[in-house]
Amino acid sequence: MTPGTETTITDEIVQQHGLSPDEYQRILKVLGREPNLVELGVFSVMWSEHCSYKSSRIHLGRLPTTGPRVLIGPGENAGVVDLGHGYAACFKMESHNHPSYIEPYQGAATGVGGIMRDVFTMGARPIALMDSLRFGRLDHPKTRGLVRGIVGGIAGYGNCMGVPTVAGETRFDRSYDGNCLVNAFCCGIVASDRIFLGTTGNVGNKVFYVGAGTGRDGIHGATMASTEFGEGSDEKRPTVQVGDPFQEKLLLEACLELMQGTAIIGIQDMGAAGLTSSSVEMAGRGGRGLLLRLDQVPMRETGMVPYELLLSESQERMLIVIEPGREQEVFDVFRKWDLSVAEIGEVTGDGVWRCTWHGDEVAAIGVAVLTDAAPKYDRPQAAPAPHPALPEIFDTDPFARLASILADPDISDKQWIWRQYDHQVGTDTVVAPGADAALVRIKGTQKHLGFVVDCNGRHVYLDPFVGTAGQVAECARNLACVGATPIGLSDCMNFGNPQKPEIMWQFARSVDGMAEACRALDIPVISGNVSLYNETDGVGILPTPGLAMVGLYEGPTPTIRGRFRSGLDVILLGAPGHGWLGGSVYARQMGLDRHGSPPPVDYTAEAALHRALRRLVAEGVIVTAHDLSDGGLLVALAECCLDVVGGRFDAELNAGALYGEDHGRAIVAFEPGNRDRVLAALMGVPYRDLGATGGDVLAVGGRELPIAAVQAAWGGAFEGWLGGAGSARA
Amino acid sequence: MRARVYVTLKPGVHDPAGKAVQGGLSSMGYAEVQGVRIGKFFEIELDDAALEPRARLEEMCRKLLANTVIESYRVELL
Amino acid sequence: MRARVYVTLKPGVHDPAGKAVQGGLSSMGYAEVQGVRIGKFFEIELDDAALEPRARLEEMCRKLLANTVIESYRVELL
Amino acid sequence: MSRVGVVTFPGSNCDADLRHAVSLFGMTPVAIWHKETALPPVDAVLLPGGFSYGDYLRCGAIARFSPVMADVVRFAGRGGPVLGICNGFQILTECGLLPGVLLRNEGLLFQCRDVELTVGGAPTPFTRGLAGQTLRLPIAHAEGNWFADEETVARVEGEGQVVFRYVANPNGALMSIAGVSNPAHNVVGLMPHPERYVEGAVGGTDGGGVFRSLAASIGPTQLRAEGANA
Ligand SMILES: Nc1ncnc2c1ncn2[C@@H]1O[C@H](COP(=O)(O)OP(=O)(O)O)[C@@H](O)[C@H]1O
Ligand SMILES: [Mg+2]
Repeated sequence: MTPGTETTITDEIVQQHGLSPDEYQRILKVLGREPNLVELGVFSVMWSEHCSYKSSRIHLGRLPTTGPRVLIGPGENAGVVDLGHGYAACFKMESHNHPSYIEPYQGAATGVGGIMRDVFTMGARPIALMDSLRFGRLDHPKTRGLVRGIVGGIAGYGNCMGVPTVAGETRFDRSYDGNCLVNAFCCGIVASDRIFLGTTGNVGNKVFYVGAGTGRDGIHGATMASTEFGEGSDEKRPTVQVGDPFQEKLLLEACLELMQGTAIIGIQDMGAAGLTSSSVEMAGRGGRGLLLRLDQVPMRETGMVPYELLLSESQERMLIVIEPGREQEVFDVFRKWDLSVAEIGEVTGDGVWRCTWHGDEVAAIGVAVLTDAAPKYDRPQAAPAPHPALPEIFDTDPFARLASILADPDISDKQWIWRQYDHQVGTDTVVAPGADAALVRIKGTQKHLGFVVDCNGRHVYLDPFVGTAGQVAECARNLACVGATPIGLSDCMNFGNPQKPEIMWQFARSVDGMAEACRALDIPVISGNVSLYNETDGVGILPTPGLAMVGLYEGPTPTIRGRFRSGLDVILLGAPGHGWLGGSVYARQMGLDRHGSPPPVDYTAEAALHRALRRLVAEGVIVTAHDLSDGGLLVALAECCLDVVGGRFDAELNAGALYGEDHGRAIVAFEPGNRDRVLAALMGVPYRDLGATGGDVLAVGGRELPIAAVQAAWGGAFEGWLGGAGSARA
Repeated sequence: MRARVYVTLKPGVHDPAGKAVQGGLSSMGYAEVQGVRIGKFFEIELDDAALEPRARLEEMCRKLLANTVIESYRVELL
Repeated sequence: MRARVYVTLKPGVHDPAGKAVQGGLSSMGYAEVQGVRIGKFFEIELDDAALEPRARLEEMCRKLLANTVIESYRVELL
Repeated sequence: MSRVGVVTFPGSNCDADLRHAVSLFGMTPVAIWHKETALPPVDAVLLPGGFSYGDYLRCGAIARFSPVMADVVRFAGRGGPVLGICNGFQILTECGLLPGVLLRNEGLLFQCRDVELTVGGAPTPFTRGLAGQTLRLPIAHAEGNWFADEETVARVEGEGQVVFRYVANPNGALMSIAGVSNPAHNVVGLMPHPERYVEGAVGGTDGGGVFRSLAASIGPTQLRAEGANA
């Protein structure tokens, strides 16, 4: 008897697969019969939130996804944007939140591995990684271990792959105490006429399995990511996958080598829901059926059964479709790299996804039944009760708070993290971590790509529409500070339980805010990912739409930096601002971070500022550029000084002027002799003289702090908190 | 007093290092090697007056020495 | 046939990881821990027909499993 | 033009960077796959950084048995210049061409950052004209903590085999040793990455001296400008 085909499906089994009774009825209807256990498992992963986007799909359609540069938008493994001269950038961001909470090192590592596969599947060689991390309060007992494990896992995987991690962000909030976020981004470079897709081509084409063997890892991983955490989630622990970056490095090189030739018709990585979702997706895109002989799948363990083979999330595997007659090329390349390779099936014409086990059929489901017939929900939305207004803050000496704001976990130095990441391998990192955005050159061209990832969950919580729009503006501003023009965005929508109308409202409003800002600033959304159910025991996270933006700079490598040096004039670009404190770091330090509303965005002013910044960088007339965001003007000035050099600056000594987080502003510094050229490049953008650099104190409005104290507050906080012995676990 | 704590990957958990060593050995000509799994052990020097050493060591394993999500442990008092 | 190979750092060789574990344990309140050294072990599955398994395993240790500059090894046939 | 072999092991990831640096200094890089049983005609052999075989057992331990290594050892024995960087250094210690071993960093963490190094006086093909200089180069490793028994340390110091020494020790290495040579000085290994700092637009130019020295050691070359954007 073939395992998995004889079990009677009970209500309990349906429930264990995370399917609602309604969804099971839908299965009965579209299938026209009862599924066997193998098929039920297949439905459970294909119809999970993670694979089907059943709660989010109707909203994502509102995002602008096209543009003159967009070669491939959402729907493939990653989006692709044209860079000109035959080059294209392929990128995507993805979440690995739940696995990282359960096993921080491996969860984060396999998240990085997964996103890199999405990129090299398309034929692109990965050139840059970013990570966006969210943790709970510093004094929460789990936080330190999560930080160490997750950072270690990202480092362990990315470093071994030889792909530099060039930027990232890390923030802390009590809402992440029981649900950390790990979002990983990867960008690769591909020849614009050599992009590979996950498709099947003609009937009779051969399906190959390449990479690592299949074990029992992560079975039910895809369903796990779609279920709220709570009591009893520990029992799901054995589903953890262990990453093997060494295998993935071999897989990367072998795939790119095979892609030099013409054997490949389609290629698809096995990510969440492994063999099942990769093969179904390929068949779906190709409009074909597929036959898989499961007994031919390379296995790492003995006694594996079809159900396990189909649902395993073993890492570092790919499916490749080739034309008959090209088999030897595939065998040659993968054997050269000591990887498993097996022919496991073929493309069929009947539109059915079929699996056999030693000749017996164990599953046969119409491809469209698994993809198009998946449920789509327009879940009810409801605006939450309005947030309390931000009370007037009476602070007699706001300047005195500078040190504690610099030591705020969201502001303070994160070198402890990014020093663990090889951010230079590839020898193209022009602007390394620690700046507004990273800048990576493409050898042999004048092209450079800017990378930034950002999200201010406090702003989004207070107003998901305005807060998300503001993040789009901030990302573009960060890119402008290194001279780059935005060419595309990948988003990672981390939200709570979509079955709660307030959460669904947050999600929909956030999508609309992103859409409006992207249209206004002309930035297409080319890929992304949705992670829902980020809550523990009913408490949701701050809505966290992580945004990863890529920009292009063409020209000689710029020398722009984020730090001052001595003898420069400093001006503030943009409108002076209203001293907007809603959602600010300052308000949080006052215990008022869930009060008021986030700063509004003026797209016209924002776009003009970005144009001016880009021109200043390209003309090489400024030394330093840094945008104003978290912590406002005073924090931006302090960050430019750190332990390098001080300066004397004008500003009113009130909280709004010092710490307000209004958008649309940046500081730039230049040699006094370049003033005329700087002002000419502003093209009408308002500016105000702030002062000049020099000396060893940061003096503002008559108050001052030694730059050694600035450095100590900013530089010591994070590492000090992490202090003590390194992790015993590697 | 001395103790030894052995930490092993749970059965079924992927062991990339073990696989790499196995591959290395077989390419060096050790065809008889059919599988390698790698574990670690801790040699722990304890205060002679330590109370309930086994229970304490098992606690250390759960809290620090082993990652019980993917590893199991065994305590041996010498 | 199965074998186990234990590889330990020679006395006098620095063990930063062992020291870190010791520090971690003591900061967690395990004051009775006076020293920790970390070793590794290999569980090796051998062909039942393997000839002279002990001699072959010792050779594998010298060549690959241990770096005899800093490590010593012990072979156990099960 | 001089031909410089760069070996690619499974898991090497600085091999392309190294070939790029070699070509910037007017030499011809020759990619060598680790399964080759004989070296092609080359004037020098470079072993790149990375994670050969995942660095799973000990860094470099498995790579040392790659088929090509036997010929690398013969090449070194004939006096051919051999340089191992980072993982390449670890491979050279594992196969016994260089003294010592590289243990886990004292702080246990992978570290990617700049360090300052002083260059020793030994006449190696990679440090001609550099003796006594201080270089700023990046490190990127978790296992760069050089260690050897007392006798070996004394010999290495006594014979002038210390080629690079950290100004401030980043990883716990004995005697702050960052790089050593064999007694004949034709084989050198170091943890920092000179190939990463050969262009002014990307990090710095202090690594250029190593390649310029190699170029001068192995034959006449036409140096291409450094510091320019490729
Ligand atoms: N928030 C989003 N915005 C835009 N596109 C999205 C978003 N979420 C998912 N997508 C797109 O939907 C497709 C499926 O995403 P995902 O399931 O994460 O891919 P994969 O199965 O390769 O991991 C991808 O093409 C992705 O780019
Ligand atoms: Mg994919």
